[in-house]
Amino acid sequence: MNRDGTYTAQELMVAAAARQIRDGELVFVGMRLPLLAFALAKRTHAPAAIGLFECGLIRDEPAPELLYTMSDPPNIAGALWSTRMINVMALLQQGAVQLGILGGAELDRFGNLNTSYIGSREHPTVKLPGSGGAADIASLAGRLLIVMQHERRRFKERVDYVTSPGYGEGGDWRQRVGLPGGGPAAIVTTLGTFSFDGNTKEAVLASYHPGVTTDEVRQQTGWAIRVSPDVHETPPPTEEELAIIRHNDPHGFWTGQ
Amino acid sequence: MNRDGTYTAQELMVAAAARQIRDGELVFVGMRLPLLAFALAKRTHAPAAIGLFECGLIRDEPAPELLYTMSDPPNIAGALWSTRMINVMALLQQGAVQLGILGGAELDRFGNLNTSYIGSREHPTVKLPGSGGAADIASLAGRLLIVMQHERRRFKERVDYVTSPGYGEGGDWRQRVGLPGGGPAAIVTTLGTFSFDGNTKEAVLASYHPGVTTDEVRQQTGWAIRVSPDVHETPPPTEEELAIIRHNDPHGFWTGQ
Amino acid sequence: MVMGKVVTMAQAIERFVPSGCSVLMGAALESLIPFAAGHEIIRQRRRDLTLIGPISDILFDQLIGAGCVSRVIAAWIGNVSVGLAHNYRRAVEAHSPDRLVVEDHSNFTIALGLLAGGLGAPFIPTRSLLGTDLLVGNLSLRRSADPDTGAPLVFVRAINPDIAILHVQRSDDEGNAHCWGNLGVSEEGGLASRGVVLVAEELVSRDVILSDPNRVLLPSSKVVAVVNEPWGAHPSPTQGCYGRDHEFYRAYHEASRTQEGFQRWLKAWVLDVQTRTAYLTRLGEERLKQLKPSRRLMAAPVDYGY
Amino acid sequence: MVMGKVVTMAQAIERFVPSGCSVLMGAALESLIPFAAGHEIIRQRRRDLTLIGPISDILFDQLIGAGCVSRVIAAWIGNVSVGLAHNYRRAVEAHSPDRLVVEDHSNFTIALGLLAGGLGAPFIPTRSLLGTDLLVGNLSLRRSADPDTGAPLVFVRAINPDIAILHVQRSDDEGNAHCWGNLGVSEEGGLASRGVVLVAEELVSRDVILSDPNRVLLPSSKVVAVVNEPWGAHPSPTQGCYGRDHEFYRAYHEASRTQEGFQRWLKAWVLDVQTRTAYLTRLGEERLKQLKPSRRLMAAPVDYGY
Repeated sequence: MNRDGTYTAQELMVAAAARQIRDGELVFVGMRLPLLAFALAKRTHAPAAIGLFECGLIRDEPAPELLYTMSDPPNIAGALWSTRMINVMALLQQGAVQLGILGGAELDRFGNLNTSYIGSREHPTVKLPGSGGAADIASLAGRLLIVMQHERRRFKERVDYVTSPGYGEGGDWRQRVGLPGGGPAAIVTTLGTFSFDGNTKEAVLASYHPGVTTDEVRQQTGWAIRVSPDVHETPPPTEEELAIIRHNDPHGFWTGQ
Repeated sequence: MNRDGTYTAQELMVAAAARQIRDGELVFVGMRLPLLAFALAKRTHAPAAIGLFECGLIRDEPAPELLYTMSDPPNIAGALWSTRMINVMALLQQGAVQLGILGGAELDRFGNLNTSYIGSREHPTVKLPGSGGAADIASLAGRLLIVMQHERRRFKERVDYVTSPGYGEGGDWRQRVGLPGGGPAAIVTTLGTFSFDGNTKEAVLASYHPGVTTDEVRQQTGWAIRVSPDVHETPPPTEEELAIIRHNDPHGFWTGQ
Repeated sequence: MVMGKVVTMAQAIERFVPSGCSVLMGAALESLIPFAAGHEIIRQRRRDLTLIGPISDILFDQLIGAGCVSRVIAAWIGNVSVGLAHNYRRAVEAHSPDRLVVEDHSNFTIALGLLAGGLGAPFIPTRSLLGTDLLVGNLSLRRSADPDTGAPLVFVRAINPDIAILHVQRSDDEGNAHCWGNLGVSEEGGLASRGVVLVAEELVSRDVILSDPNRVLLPSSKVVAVVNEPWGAHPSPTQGCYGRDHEFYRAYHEASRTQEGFQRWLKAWVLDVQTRTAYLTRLGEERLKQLKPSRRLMAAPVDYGY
Repeated sequence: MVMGKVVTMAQAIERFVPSGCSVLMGAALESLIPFAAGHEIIRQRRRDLTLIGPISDILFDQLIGAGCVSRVIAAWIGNVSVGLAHNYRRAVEAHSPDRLVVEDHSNFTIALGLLAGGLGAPFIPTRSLLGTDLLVGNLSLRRSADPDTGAPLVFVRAINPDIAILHVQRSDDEGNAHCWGNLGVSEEGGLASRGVVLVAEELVSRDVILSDPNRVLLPSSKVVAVVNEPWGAHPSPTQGCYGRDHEFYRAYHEASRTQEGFQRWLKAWVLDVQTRTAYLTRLGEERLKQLKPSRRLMAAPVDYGY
């Protein structure tokens, strides 16, 4: 995936994801790339961002060690609050959390995510782990940022099962069903980034990563994608961003090949 | 009130109330006489009784000092649990609390208590403090023990306002309105003790205190009371009981004249 | 982190407790009552406040008597160790000094209302209070039924105060705080409120608080102001700092029997003492010394190491 | 107090985890997972269990693979740092070794279900999951509406497990216990359950626990058994005691790819090690040493004195 030897696709994704985090925001942070994106944003343009973890944690400083799970002891020590899961979920349902970051196994054109069943629920070909807190974050966060592997089998016209709601069938679906959260704002993939049409709520290609063509993105996407009129190349990670990412993931456990 | 110089009516009430507490029970304890009754029961026949306080406390040993309020520091230190109020109320609604003890300003023949408004709610002649946790204890505890001053103006045919529900209008009223708790089991007053009729749920005079006649009780009660066929004199506090009560209330702050 | 949350009590009340707002105080029942804040609210002549709390041990009575309050949402208002609350009675019985709207709750329903408010849930159902007169004319306690079983229920509507004023033992300058001892509805109340003013016995470094993240009361993102006010909860107790001044409650009860008596008390203990320091001077060294702990009772050590 | 709650793990499982019951485990998510208890459940050949938990980091997968489980009520079942749960997949996709009923939740809805169960409330409403497929065929998540506003809601029905198995750092012999670090739904889960089995790293005196009543996890009246089992949560972490054994999870992932591979793993790590002591011997001193904390991080002192 590393197209020019200077950085990996994962490093580019982390940098692109970090730019979606605004200073001072409460961010519902996941593991892996989202956590590295949060750590990068903290060290660059969003020093006042605060991270929430569904196990019941709030931190304003990323843990000093690489985490394998959010409950790892280095993530607890030095937290602003280590409380009951229900309390951080409560902040989410209050509308106090501006941004949530999620990955997924399947995604569709309206940003719906499936992490539950490939195939039918009754007779699945693959049973995926399930929601965890993802469906809550997608339901309740002010904005949703989706970070995932871009493959045709994953980017489908319609997901088999809606675990984490995007814009459902598009348009005003979220208001109709009563979801309070704002829904997906952006998708960062291994090939490019997407924003969402303000009216139809359909994913629109906003940028392609260096060395990737829009045709390549089309080929890896299971629906006829719309391309933004001002589609452009994704700005590559800066030297500073790469240094911070590699400091936080020294052996490339999450961002290596 | 002290009729023979050897003990006060309050001391007798504490002793009579303590006998209602069974060993091993979870007891929702109030302040003043109920707390002294709990302390007495712990030292005599109910060493395994556990006390709950609505501020968010559970204790299996009475505080080492006289309490003016349940939140006094001596009541917190050495508690089994000092938690959020909601958690002790949760145990109550779960049905885990076998006995609650309450006082009141007004009581009626079905054991309903008023601690809110004397006169009408719109134009009360006296605004009383209100429920606190009393209405919850009366709604949810397995059994309710009522301890109060016996005066005609307080013992009314019908209370002006039902703060803490007894048996409402009697019979199966509690089931009809959906209250899970068992309702009043006994009343201990300055003149005698009452039990409740199993069917009509009306208060029935079970015993009169030494030196008190049933006529006296009638005169001080605002409705035509029923008297139990085996009505008897309330057993006076034993020397041991008095010694414990006076140890816990050395200056008679709650049990003196 | 938003910096500079540390302000004086006068600044905190001026900025965050405007006339007409709803204020949660006394969340820890008879302990940690923010009397210093309440007295500053009186000095700044706030009006038309809605006071919210499970019970109030004389603080609400003082604010009502001073004419700051138009509505109370509470389960109990009085003088716990002594008796009734005279100003509260005058307001409800004689509309003096002002008419007062009372929304009667039980401790459980007010706790459930705050829990729902904090959870961002519209209501929480309970079986408590069924058949009682508390359900009469309290729109936040709705008679309903379980859609699955048909069983009668009370739906307790969410309560979201504009501001919560909470007294704690120690806080850093961002509002990361430790509170221990009696908790009551401090956590639910803080989470349910749109903002929180913390009144801390002690200002400490961030490291002290973050050394024990399980002890933290609520997220500092909720905290809009931190006031360092030692003895700020007197005459109520603060575990590990000072005990309850029972005599102060008894004296207040006597003094407030009449409107005039209350006005004299108010002048002596609130209006004529512009700062907490002046209040403490009036109390006197000797009295403060008597309220200080006679023994230390240290919590067993806890190691967060890895 | 009920005395004599201290029993061996074998006794605790024999008495309090019968076949057919519902068991809450993994309440603190990836930490404090009661693996020692789970392995004893497997050795005692329990069947037809309902497993309840927000997420499960391989423990549920082990019980499913061993044929102990007929139903899971959970938000996520897998291997957090490595990937999917192979036994869980085989059970759902191929009904091997047994057919498995899955009640899909989100972390928030399972927490709300346990909160409701603990509160003695029939349900708690939420706006989460509206429009999702989790509402399809999960009877504990009921589509409904706010009777006051008509707004769509999900009523999360109360969850009351028969037994909760919770790992804690220290407990006394009556089940008064301190738990710190990551909490998850430990408190809600314990309160919602009909009984609680505590697995403690350390047995301590009553005085140690009562010195810090705010740190106590839940009322000891809920506790039916206390098991003293050091390292009982391995390979999951226990704050202040040992870290997470990441390699163990990776190795399990590889070993459990096939039914046969899992059976070999099960024999090696569960069936052939009748006690936790034998399990630890198999792990080896060196490995345990590497998981022990390299630094102490003590919580700031707290004084409950008066």
